Amino acid sequence: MSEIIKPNFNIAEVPAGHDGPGFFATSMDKAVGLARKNSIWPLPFATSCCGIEFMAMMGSHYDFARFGSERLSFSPRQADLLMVMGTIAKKMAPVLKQVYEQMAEPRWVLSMGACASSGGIFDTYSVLQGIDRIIPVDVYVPGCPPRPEQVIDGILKIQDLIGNESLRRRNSPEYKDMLATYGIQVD
Amino acid sequence: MFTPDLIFKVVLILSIFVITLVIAMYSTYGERKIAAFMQDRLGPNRAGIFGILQPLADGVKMFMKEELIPDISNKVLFILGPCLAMTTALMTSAIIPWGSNINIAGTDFSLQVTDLNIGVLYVFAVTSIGVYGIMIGGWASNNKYSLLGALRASSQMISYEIAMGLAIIALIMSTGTLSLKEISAAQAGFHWNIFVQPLGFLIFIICSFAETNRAPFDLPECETELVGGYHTEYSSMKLGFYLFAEYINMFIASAVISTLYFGGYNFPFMNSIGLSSNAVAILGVIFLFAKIFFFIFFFMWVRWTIPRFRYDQLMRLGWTVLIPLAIFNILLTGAIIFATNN
Amino acid sequence: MEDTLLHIVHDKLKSQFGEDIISAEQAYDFPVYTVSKKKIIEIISFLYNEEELGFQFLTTMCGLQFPENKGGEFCIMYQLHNMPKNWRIRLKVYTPANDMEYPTLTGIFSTANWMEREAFDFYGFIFKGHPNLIRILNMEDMTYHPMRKEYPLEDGTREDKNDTMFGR
Amino acid sequence: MQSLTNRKKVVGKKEMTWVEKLYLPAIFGGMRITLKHMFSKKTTISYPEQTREFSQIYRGMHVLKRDEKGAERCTACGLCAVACPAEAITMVAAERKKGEENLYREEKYAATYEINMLRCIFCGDCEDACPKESIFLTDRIVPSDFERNEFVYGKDKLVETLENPIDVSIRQTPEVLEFKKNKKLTHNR
Amino acid sequence: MNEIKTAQTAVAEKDYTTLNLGPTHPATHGIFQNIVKMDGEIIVDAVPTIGYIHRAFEKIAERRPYYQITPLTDRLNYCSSPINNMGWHMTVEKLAGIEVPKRVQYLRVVIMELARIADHIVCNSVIGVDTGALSGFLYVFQQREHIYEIYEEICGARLTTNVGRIGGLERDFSPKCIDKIEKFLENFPAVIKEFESLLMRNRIFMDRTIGVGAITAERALNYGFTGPNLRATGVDYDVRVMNPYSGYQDFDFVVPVGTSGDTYDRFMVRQQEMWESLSIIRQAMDKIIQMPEKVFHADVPEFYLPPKEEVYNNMEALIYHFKIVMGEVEIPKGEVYHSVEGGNGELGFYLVSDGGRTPYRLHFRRPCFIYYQAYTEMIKGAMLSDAILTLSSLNVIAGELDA
Amino acid sequence: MTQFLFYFLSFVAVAAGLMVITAKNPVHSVLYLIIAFFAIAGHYILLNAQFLAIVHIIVYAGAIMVLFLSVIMLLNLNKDNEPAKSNILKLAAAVAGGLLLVTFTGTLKGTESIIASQPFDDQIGYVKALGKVLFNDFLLPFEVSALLLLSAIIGAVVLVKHDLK
Repeated sequence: MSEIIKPNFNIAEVPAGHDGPGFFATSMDKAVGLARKNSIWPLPFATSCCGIEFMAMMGSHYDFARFGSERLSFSPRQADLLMVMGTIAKKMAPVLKQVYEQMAEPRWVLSMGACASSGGIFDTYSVLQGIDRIIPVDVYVPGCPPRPEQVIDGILKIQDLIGNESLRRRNSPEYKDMLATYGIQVD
Repeated sequence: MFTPDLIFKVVLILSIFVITLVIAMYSTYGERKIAAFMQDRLGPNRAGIFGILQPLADGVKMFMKEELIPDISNKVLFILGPCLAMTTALMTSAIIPWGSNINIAGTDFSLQVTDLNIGVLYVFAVTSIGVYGIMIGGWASNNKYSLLGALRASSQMISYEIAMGLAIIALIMSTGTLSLKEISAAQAGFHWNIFVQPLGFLIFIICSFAETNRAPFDLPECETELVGGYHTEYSSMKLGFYLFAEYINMFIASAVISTLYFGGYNFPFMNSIGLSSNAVAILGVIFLFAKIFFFIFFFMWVRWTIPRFRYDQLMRLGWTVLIPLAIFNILLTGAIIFATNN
Repeated sequence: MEDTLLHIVHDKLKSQFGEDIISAEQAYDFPVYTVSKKKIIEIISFLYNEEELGFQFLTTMCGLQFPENKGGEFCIMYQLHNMPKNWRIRLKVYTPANDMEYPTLTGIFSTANWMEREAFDFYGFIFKGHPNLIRILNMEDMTYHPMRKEYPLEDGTREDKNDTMFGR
Repeated sequence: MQSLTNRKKVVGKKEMTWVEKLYLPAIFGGMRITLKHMFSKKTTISYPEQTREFSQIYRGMHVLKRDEKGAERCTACGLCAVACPAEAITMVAAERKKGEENLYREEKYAATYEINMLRCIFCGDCEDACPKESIFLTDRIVPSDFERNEFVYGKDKLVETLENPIDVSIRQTPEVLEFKKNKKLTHNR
Repeated sequence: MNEIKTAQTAVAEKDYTTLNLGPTHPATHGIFQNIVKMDGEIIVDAVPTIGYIHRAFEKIAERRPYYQITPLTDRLNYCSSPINNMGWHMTVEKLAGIEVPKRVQYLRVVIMELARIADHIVCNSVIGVDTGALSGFLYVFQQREHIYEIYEEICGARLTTNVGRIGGLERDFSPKCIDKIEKFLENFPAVIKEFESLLMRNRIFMDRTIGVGAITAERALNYGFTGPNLRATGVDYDVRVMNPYSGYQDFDFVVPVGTSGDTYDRFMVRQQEMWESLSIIRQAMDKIIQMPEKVFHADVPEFYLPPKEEVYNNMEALIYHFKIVMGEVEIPKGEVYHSVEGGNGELGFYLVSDGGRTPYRLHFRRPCFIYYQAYTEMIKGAMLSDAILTLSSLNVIAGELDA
Repeated sequence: MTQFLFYFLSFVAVAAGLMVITAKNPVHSVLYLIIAFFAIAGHYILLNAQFLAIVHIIVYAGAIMVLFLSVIMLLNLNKDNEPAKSNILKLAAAVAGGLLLVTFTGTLKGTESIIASQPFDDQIGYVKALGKVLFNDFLLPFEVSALLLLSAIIGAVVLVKHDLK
């Protein structure tokens, strides 16, 4: 145990639940983290343009499979990473939240593109201004749509996050509090 | 009590078990790599060198994932489903002759866990109950997609079992035995059954695709229609069991195909190159595994090439094409046996 | 008598419906006819069935709003197409703000179904006889018709912009 | 329905020959193709290690240019903010004080200049709108990050550094480049 | 409620299974919901719900100057953004009476046809994926990457291109870009042939698609179908031929049509259209090469941004520049409708202008929105797998559906 | 060992059989029935009738019960929604069951002497022995039943073909 590893990224101004005991990894944690980060099964929540760019990312030129992530799991139970790609309208928001709630822990969320992250050019009555209003987001990828390179950058960031996460984090009160701020029930 | 025979059997069972699991594990890796290569991609290459640790990563991840059992589902059956799938997948390996006898310190040991005099039927029985894992799991999930997957699985398996059985009957007619050991031994050298039963082989391999739920017969779990099919609601290692069972099934099906039609552990000129019997046995094992790997590759190759059937087309293919063909094959075999015996 | 599409159709309509054809003009490459609301279905089915005209394809329809045009604040635009002759015309039907009822066109064109639902959703037009007149794009529980000019576009919850100096 | 054009050509032959009805020839044909690909050269570009060639006019992260003397070109006219369809640009203008001539080219400059990269859709309209050749998009990509506050890029991230100027000359149209070569040409006439 | 239902009553009432296809079902690529009532695997009824990515395009368009609507149109049918961009530019040009030189028209044709190929690639390969043949998808997607490379050389973006301006393009094709187009024209036929031989005459694929999701020409017209989906029913309606724009009348190409309007016909029509597009690009490139270089926009200083250097030095240019960017260009009053042949059919822009800074009303005729309502009718009586194939062969793009 | 197995299997078979009729959920009933079949297959193996055991599993557990299960699943009888039966129905069921019991006991009583008189042959369950008996002593019934099965298969094929327009 003992050995405490500081995450190698900037965790300034993180919301509650992103820090605390959750971010210190033991060597067991590291081994599991290593496994987890190399086997991210994404759930592509593709609503619009970014979904097409995601296809490009699955394509031969970028080959998402290199990260062990080509096995898309459309069932939220089996997915590790919720990739939200494209505009989330207010009509869609409850669905997205439900999908997130159905996912098994540990789960991560990547918000791809301007629309998902902030609403983008669609500052309109019908569009949710960023999915972080309803679910916690781990990594944002800017761009409209982002190039596959950017998405891969985002995935690498997610991998960093996963690799450094403690196994206890998901049970910690901080994490539960964080979910509670989004109104998500944890049992 | 601990006779050498018993010790050998235990060692054999354990090693078969381990080998089966390892092969199933690396089949997942192989599948992803082969798919990648067929699609001009690289495939997993980040976990370990060339991504060789990918299955381990997947396994550890799945073990550590949260178990979700839907509230309304039947818990016992929900857990029983994947267990059954896994058990039935592993059961067949008991009667496959992995090699000819091996001689250790003057005693002959058979590289087969048990030689049933009705081995072929045993294979058949195990496959026929293999569907319960899927059905129970799909039903217990209490999810409509799962249920549809389960229903598709059951009707598909039953339909194709008939054609498969009829194909085997023709094979049995020409070999004259139900024991896998004897069938293997009869194919010594290059007298493989494929040359005797080409049509039967074709039917059998098509049916094995259906029985293992592999493309183009992967209807019970086809992603674009049923999300995840029967395992939609499963997470964690229970899902792992299902996925694993599929690969074990594929491995066993390849082993059975190799044994029944491709000479099993026999290889050409095995008796004329003048090696010791132990060397031949070991070479035989290697050849058997080479054949098995080829068929696993073949399964994957087909999967990544052709589209899948529709439910009714699949049934139609089974009932109106394969079954009549299989019956015709029986008649043909019978006629040939009749003609050659006279 | 000129021989353009504008006149051919206008003459036919005028002889059939008289006063209900309020005006006709050429807007770029489209003849535009303003017609009265009470005869709109008859006019369109006449255009559909008449042998020479045969406007049997509804290209599109949409609602419009002209708050300054008193007595005709709202308008629906129908765009018809005669494919074999490649004739296209546009019909406009104005209505005052206190009377948003229109007869439905779904009896003639199946495609009008969703278009009318969209117009209902956006502007609040009521299509009498429509099989399923509910909101199509927006949420069911929305209380207003967002495309009307008086409602704002913005979500209103956006925090990351400062409009003071740009006049946006 | 009669033909609308004289260019009609019916495609989609649906009758199968008996060979096609056998399933197997097409399946083997397909398998031949996939096997061929198995041994062909892989097109994958392993991204973090290798980078795919970006077009030089790629619309990526913005840069605020300095002029030849190292002074910031931006004069905080606000045209880019107006032109931005996502309304992602915000700025605060300030008067240039004495002694700052080497810092800012014009009398007015942007005291703060912020682009919300999460809003930005990289359409390039700001680049088109800028009359001072100050803001340009570049072929660098905006990195992803964990927090949304990180994405409001201020002048610290946008203005090019003196040591490391960013070449954007290729982004301008041939017309501009031509114009720069020959000042006598006037626009379009 | 204590509902007791015996097996007999269940059968008598035809206890249908209700299945919720979407909004996150993998086959609904975009996002829309279908509540499907099924008898076994046969679909009895379906209730579509759309609007899950409604973004209020038409409302935004009333608040943005004309040139800022181009990025919006990108996001309509994002598989073929450039066609939308060009369609919008041509609409404004029609309203403002701008004549665009022939060379610009041809450059636009090249871009639009590339976009059409990209669009059809997505649709057809996704049909392949939905039938379970994944490899073909990856083969043709490699070529789509090359189309993206070409876009990138033209405008600097891959998917949402925002290419061109009102009055022309923002820059000429660079020599590198022309090289890439030539290379694409050279390589693409082999790949598409390979794709065809993977699927087109494969009996499994044919069985899956022939007779699936069929619609008659009459019903299709009544439902307002356009584009490949209408052509699959045998009606050769193509905006490029009927109302030529951007110099399409100068090109020689055929309009492929199907016979019965089923999935196989749609697949074949799209496949053939890719070949036609290739031939159009070839013809256009040949024409462009013979024309004087460096003409890439119309001579309209009041609409087309002046070069930067001039803005800095020339008062007149500066005024134009500010006017254009602020959106204060003089747009005539009036209403105009212009349509282009988009990836999925007639993409129309109905624009009402009151002479102001922004459009008074802009209505998009979105082909997907119009033909998707026929989906219910098309899948009734079909099986679940058919419904999914029909959906992918209709190529419903959520961005265009919900706008 | 054999005796212990016998009792164990018998217990399983009887218990599962009871569960079949007492389980509320039809799916559970079917699953218990499958367990009962397996127990009976175990008995066959104890009697050295491996062939019969396997065929029993293939036919009953592997095919018929799968069909049962899928039909029950398809009818969506998965809730505990078994309707309350009337008393007359229950009485009729009891009478029928009792009659069946009487018939069975009667049959068993008659066969007792036959089983005892035959010497036990450990090859009796083997395929070869079975084949010899079938093809020598019971050739005609065997062929007739084979013909029946064949016609059933052909009938099934024809039924499927019927869908093809």
